[in-house]
Amino acid sequence: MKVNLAHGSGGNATRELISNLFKKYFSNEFLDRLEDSACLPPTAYPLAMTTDSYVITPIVFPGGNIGKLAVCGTANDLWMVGAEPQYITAGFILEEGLELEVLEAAVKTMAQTAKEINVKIVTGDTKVIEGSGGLYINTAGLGFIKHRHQLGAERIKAGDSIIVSGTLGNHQSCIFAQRMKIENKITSDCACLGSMVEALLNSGLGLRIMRDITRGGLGTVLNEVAEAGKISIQIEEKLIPIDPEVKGFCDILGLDPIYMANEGKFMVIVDSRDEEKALEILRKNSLGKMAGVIGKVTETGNQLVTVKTKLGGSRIIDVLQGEGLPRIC
Amino acid sequence: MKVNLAHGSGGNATRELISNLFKKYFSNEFLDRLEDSACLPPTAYPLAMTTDSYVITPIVFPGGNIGKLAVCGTANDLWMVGAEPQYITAGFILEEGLELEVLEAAVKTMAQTAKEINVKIVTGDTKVIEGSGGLYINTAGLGFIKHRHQLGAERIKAGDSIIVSGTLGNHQSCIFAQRMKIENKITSDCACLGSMVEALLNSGLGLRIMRDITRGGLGTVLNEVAEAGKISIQIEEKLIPIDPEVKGFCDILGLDPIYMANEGKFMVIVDSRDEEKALEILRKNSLGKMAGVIGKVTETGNQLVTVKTKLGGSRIIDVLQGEGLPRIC
Amino acid sequence: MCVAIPGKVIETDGMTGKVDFNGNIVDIMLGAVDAKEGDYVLVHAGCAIETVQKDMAEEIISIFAELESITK
Amino acid sequence: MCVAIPGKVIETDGMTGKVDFNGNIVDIMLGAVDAKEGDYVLVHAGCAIETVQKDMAEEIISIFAELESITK
Amino acid sequence: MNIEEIISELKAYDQQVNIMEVCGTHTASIFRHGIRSLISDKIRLISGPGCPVCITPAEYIDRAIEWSKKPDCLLLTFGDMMKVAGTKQSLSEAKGEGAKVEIMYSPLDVLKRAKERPGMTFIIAAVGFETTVPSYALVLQQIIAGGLNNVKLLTALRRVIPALEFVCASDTGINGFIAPGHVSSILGSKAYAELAGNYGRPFAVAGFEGEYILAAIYDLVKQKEKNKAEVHNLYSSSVREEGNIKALHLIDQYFEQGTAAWRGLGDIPDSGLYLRPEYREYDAGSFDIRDKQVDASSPCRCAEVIIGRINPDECPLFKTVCTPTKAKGPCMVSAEGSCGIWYRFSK
Amino acid sequence: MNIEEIISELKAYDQQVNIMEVCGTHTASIFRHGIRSLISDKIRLISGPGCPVCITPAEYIDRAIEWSKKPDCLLLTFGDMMKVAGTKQSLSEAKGEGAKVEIMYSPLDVLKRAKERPGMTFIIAAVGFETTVPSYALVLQQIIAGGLNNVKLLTALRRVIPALEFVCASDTGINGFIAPGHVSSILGSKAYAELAGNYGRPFAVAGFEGEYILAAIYDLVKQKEKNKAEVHNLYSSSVREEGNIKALHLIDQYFEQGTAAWRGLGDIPDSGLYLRPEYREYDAGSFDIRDKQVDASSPCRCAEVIIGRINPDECPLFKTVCTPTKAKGPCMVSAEGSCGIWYRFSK
Ligand code: SF4
Ligand code: SF4
Ligand SMILES: [Mg+2]
Ligand SMILES: [Mg+2]
Ligand SMILES: [Mg+2]
Ligand SMILES: [Mg+2]
Ligand SMILES: [Mg+2]
Ligand SMILES: [Mg+2]
Ligand SMILES: [Mg+2]
Ligand SMILES: [Mg+2]
Ligand SMILES: [Mg+2]
Ligand SMILES: [Mg+2]
Repeated sequence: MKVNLAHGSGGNATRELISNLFKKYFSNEFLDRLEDSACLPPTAYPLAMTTDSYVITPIVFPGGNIGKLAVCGTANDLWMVGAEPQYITAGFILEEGLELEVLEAAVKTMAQTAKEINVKIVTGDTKVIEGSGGLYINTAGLGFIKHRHQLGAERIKAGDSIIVSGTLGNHQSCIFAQRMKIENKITSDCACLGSMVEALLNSGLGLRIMRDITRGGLGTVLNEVAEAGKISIQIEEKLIPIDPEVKGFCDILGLDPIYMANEGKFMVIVDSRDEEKALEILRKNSLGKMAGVIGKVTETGNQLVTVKTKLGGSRIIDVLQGEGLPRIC
Repeated sequence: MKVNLAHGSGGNATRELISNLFKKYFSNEFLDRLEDSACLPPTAYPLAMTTDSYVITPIVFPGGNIGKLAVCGTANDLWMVGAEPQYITAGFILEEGLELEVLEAAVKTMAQTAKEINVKIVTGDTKVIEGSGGLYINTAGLGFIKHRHQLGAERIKAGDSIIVSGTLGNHQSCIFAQRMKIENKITSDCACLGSMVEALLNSGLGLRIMRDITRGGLGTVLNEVAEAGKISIQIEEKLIPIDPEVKGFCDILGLDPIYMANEGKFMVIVDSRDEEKALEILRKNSLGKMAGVIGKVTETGNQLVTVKTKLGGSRIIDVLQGEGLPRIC
Repeated sequence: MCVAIPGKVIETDGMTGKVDFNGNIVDIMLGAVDAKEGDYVLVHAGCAIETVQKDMAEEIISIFAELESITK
Repeated sequence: MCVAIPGKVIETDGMTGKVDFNGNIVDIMLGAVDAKEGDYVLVHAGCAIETVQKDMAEEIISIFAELESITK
Repeated sequence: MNIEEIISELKAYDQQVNIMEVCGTHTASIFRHGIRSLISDKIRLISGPGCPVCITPAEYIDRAIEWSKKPDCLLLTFGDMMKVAGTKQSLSEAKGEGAKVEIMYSPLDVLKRAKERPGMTFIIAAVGFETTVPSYALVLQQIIAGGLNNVKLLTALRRVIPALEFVCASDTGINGFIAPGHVSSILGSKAYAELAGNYGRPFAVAGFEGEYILAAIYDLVKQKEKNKAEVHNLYSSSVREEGNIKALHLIDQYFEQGTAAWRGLGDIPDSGLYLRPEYREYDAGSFDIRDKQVDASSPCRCAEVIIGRINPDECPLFKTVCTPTKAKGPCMVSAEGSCGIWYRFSK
Repeated sequence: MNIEEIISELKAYDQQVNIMEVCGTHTASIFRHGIRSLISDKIRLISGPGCPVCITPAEYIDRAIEWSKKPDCLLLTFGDMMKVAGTKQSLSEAKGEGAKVEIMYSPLDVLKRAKERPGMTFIIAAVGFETTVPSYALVLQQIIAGGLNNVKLLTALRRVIPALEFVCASDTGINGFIAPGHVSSILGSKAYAELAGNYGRPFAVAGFEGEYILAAIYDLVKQKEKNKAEVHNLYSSSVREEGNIKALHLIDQYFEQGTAAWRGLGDIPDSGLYLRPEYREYDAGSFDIRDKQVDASSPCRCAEVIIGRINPDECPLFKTVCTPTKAKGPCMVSAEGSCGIWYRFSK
């Protein structure tokens, strides 16, 4: 069966969708009341709030689907500020013609992923628009900040080490390959980063700042961090972890892994004295096997990100310009 | 200038959009940090969380625009459970080709509306999809529940009075008229309901439950309330407030005001002994001038909503079936 | 579904025109009726199908008055 | 932008075929080269434009070795 | 008499009477005003073949879909048709696959668009009874006047009288008819005289307000009591005895009668209106559309609903598997269809 | 010698040398590998007319847009062309208004689609240098073999040698050329011999890895020192002296030379490749496209950038008002354009 405008009417069809799908999979004591808002117990912790919309094509891809992204992505943003994700809201925008099975698969994955990380989806909304079977999901997340004191751009010092948690470019390569029908075995790295992050936060190491490396890629994130911390950064090209297959994919399309999107990678700046311990913690985790130090905070004030190339040259890395889309000719 | 895919890349164009538009209008101490999540202070109150996506066409309409809706709608859902709206997240999905001026107007209105109700937009996200200039906004809201003890479906008793805060059908009539190019002077009722709701909550009256009457209309809301409270309801057709122009519009298209969407109306069930006082409070407010009692809770258990027609007949009101779209032939 | 209420012709060139239903003004084909400005018309699918001869509220009252005699 | 790395022909019917770039397999027009399975080709805009005669890494080493003599 | 007296008399009525309201808008009005709750259970109100969508054969939908999938063709339809099943799919499903289908609010919409896009062929899905036919005639007049050669009509236009005759001949126990309001504006109250005489059934022409319907029921009950079979026009504000001559002339100018298929009922002679030979170039292939059942094994009882043999709630699928969101038959799909109206207004 | 020795010699180099890299991929590689940081400031690397998008006249874009707006026509283009300004708008802007423009990844894409949609005419925006021309030749071959009559090529195909001759003749002080890698695979290293001789400029053919570029720079610096003007092929793995005979034959089979307009430069004789008369039915009107300036008052200095008279950062608009997201000239739009590359890789 396919989605039609009635599913977004607010009436019977919407209610059926809610009870047969959303309530069925997301069910919890807060959501099940189906009130205008979810009513949640008080907490003593400071709060973290974030939102992201997920508009990925294809909806299902090797390594995940839009539903997994929608939970991991928002949870990751909470973890990055030292918060523990608690509650998620889910706003679905469905294009007419969407197969209900596709929606159900996404919803099911959202529920599973949320369960794995102990997060509750407490309220939602569904709208239907004209179109041709697309699916867009917005999630907003609420987290309790348990570790905020450890993190902040102002804590970064010259000499600190820049660590990435794994290989770069897998997600975007996977998605582009799907769209362009290039055969390969690259899977998206889409994952929840909580176990790695919490291990770091609980380690007592000298952490400075964390950022998940999503749209805009490492280059953009490093520039944002340089700006926020008023520091400069130098990384080394040969230290950037990248799968050979991803490298090959980038070569075909002229893409630069430094600007490619990931969905299960983050960078963390640590006191250089703690870099080995931090790496050890990350590599103990199955998601962090390829974690590595890629560079250093070089100085404060200048806000420049540079990379030492394999030939020993140096170039400046700015934020991503344009679309980050492949061109072939 | 028009939106293009680069605006959603996460790179430079996205950052420009954030600083020239979102940060410019929404600026506050939480948003301005532009971290993965907004970090917010702790509170002792229980929390309320809600989300809605706004996909309205046309984006600008008499009485408001999508930005006003996106703030009012989400704030209203918080007020309905007795919460005071505090923070809002904003997820923008832009279709390629959208005029940046249109986006800016919506963002400006969001900022103004949020300011009027003392809410902060603390974090956001922007995605760009292929399309033809559409704009979709998701907002999620966080509120502090200060009056929860007064509200709950389980508090409803036979004999309680059903009140609506004003005329029905104005929003949907306005929107349909715009789409179908029917000339009239109907404006959307799009509004934040906080002042009326807070006056009621602070009045000490015997309140039972509140619901904003949006998609699905009064018929759907009453059925939901009947279900949640395990009660029956009888309303009187001639008591339902409706503007003559809206009535005329419904007659043209064969629409039933009972199922039409509003964006600034709510229904509240009160102890019948307090109905006059409740009406007085509502009518004192410029948004509540046309508030009226439309019926009663008749019995518990049956969960049936009936309306006494103008001729004295009786019919059952179910939730909205189908799309609520006009047909002409 | 037919539009149960008649609309008032506020502008016409004989073939098309604007018809007002309680303040809602719609472009209507008028070629199937002889209606001038100020006339009331029944409208169906964007087309006026008949001019209304007298007020419906009055008509209802008079039908009730006559029913006894009609059905005798 | 040209694809800087050569790909290996893993399937061909003379006109088109599949070319493998480090595990990424792409449909490529092969009509402008004489390439058989196992050959390496340079690809541009979906078309193989030349067969690669020898390993580029080796070539780079040999260029450096020869540079003194070439530029003499 | 006044309305209270009529209601109290109808409420207390103790004879069995079966009254058919022919028009979907009457059916909706009966529910909306709670008319059944105001009258005796002995007076049974039965919904007739008054929904143009419900009686349109599946093959018509197929042909409309064919057009909508052709390059540079766009099909314009009233909203109700979108979800009605053809033999393979509905227009809505076809649209989901990329077919070019748009909802029109008035056939007039097409004129401006056709002028703006001369490379696109616009097909109007022209369904309806005599009430709607003048619209199409006027649009055609303007198409011809404007020299537009990129608009065509795919017609499934039906005449009410032959359908009523079919119902009368089927002898489903109807004692009287509430004649359709707006169809009567076009045809005139005289149109029912022959049927009334031939089959001995009274007709009352009524408007759409609840008061009209109560008056019509009262009239028909009384006529039955007195063994009368007259046509009473209770809606003379809008219905003349001779009908709307100008509109009838328009219809006659562009359309001619012919055999037509009614979904579930099969062919009824003279029940269709087709473009006259001199306007055939504007026809999109409307002539040979017959009624093959969508799914012969389907237990949908639409045909019996349409002729009033059963009420929708007597169909075993009603409300169980057949609902407006998952309709099994066209009567459930259309906002004017009996099953859909019964569903929405009852619980 | 090894790479360290070359780098240290180039770093210490104290003579002024101007080297032009002709190919956009070389330009990008120079930035990506930080080559400038490895060599002396005296060695100036100048980007040549190596971006097929940058040199395509605005009128070509206009014609492409025209096609994309015709009913039942769809324009296929490489992504870079989308944002380049025509005289009135870009393809991207036209698409925003409903024009049918799609990005292709390979010209091969068109074949399957054209078969599936015989009612749609597919226009391939065929731009490129000799490297890309064999693709179009092969596609055309298959179009003809498959009997497809709904695909056409709108060509803006250019030959590199006449452009290099234009640069040499303009005497912009270039001391040597890094010859384009893949163009050389097609043309063969011999193609530069005449230019080298006539203008006394050395050429080094190089691959795209940083090492090749360093080797080429070293080669050219040394040739200049020794007053040589030879063609050295440092990329013999992929470039034969005689080029790719099969590809050259393919080009020759379907295309012939003719005068062509280069954006900002005007007409250059023999610099274009056009479909031969026997294949004209597949041409979408590529012959009379001239170069009228988009906006004569624009201070965009693309033309000077393209022939290497100035580096992008010498244009007063560079980075101030001209950025990749708000490009003033085509060199900033294309991922291969000098200005765009300079912008992305410098801060
Ligand atoms: S309820 Fe459904 S299946 Fe039964 S007659 Fe009505 S439309 Fe047909
Ligand atoms: S910077 Fe912009 S305006 Fe200047 S030459 Fe380059 S493209 Fe033209
Ligand atoms: Mg609500
Ligand atoms: Mg976020
Ligand atoms: Mg995120
Ligand atoms: Mg909602
Ligand atoms: Mg879409
Ligand atoms: Mg993030
Ligand atoms: Mg909500
Ligand atoms: Mg809401
Ligand atoms: Mg985001
Ligand atoms: Mg859209």
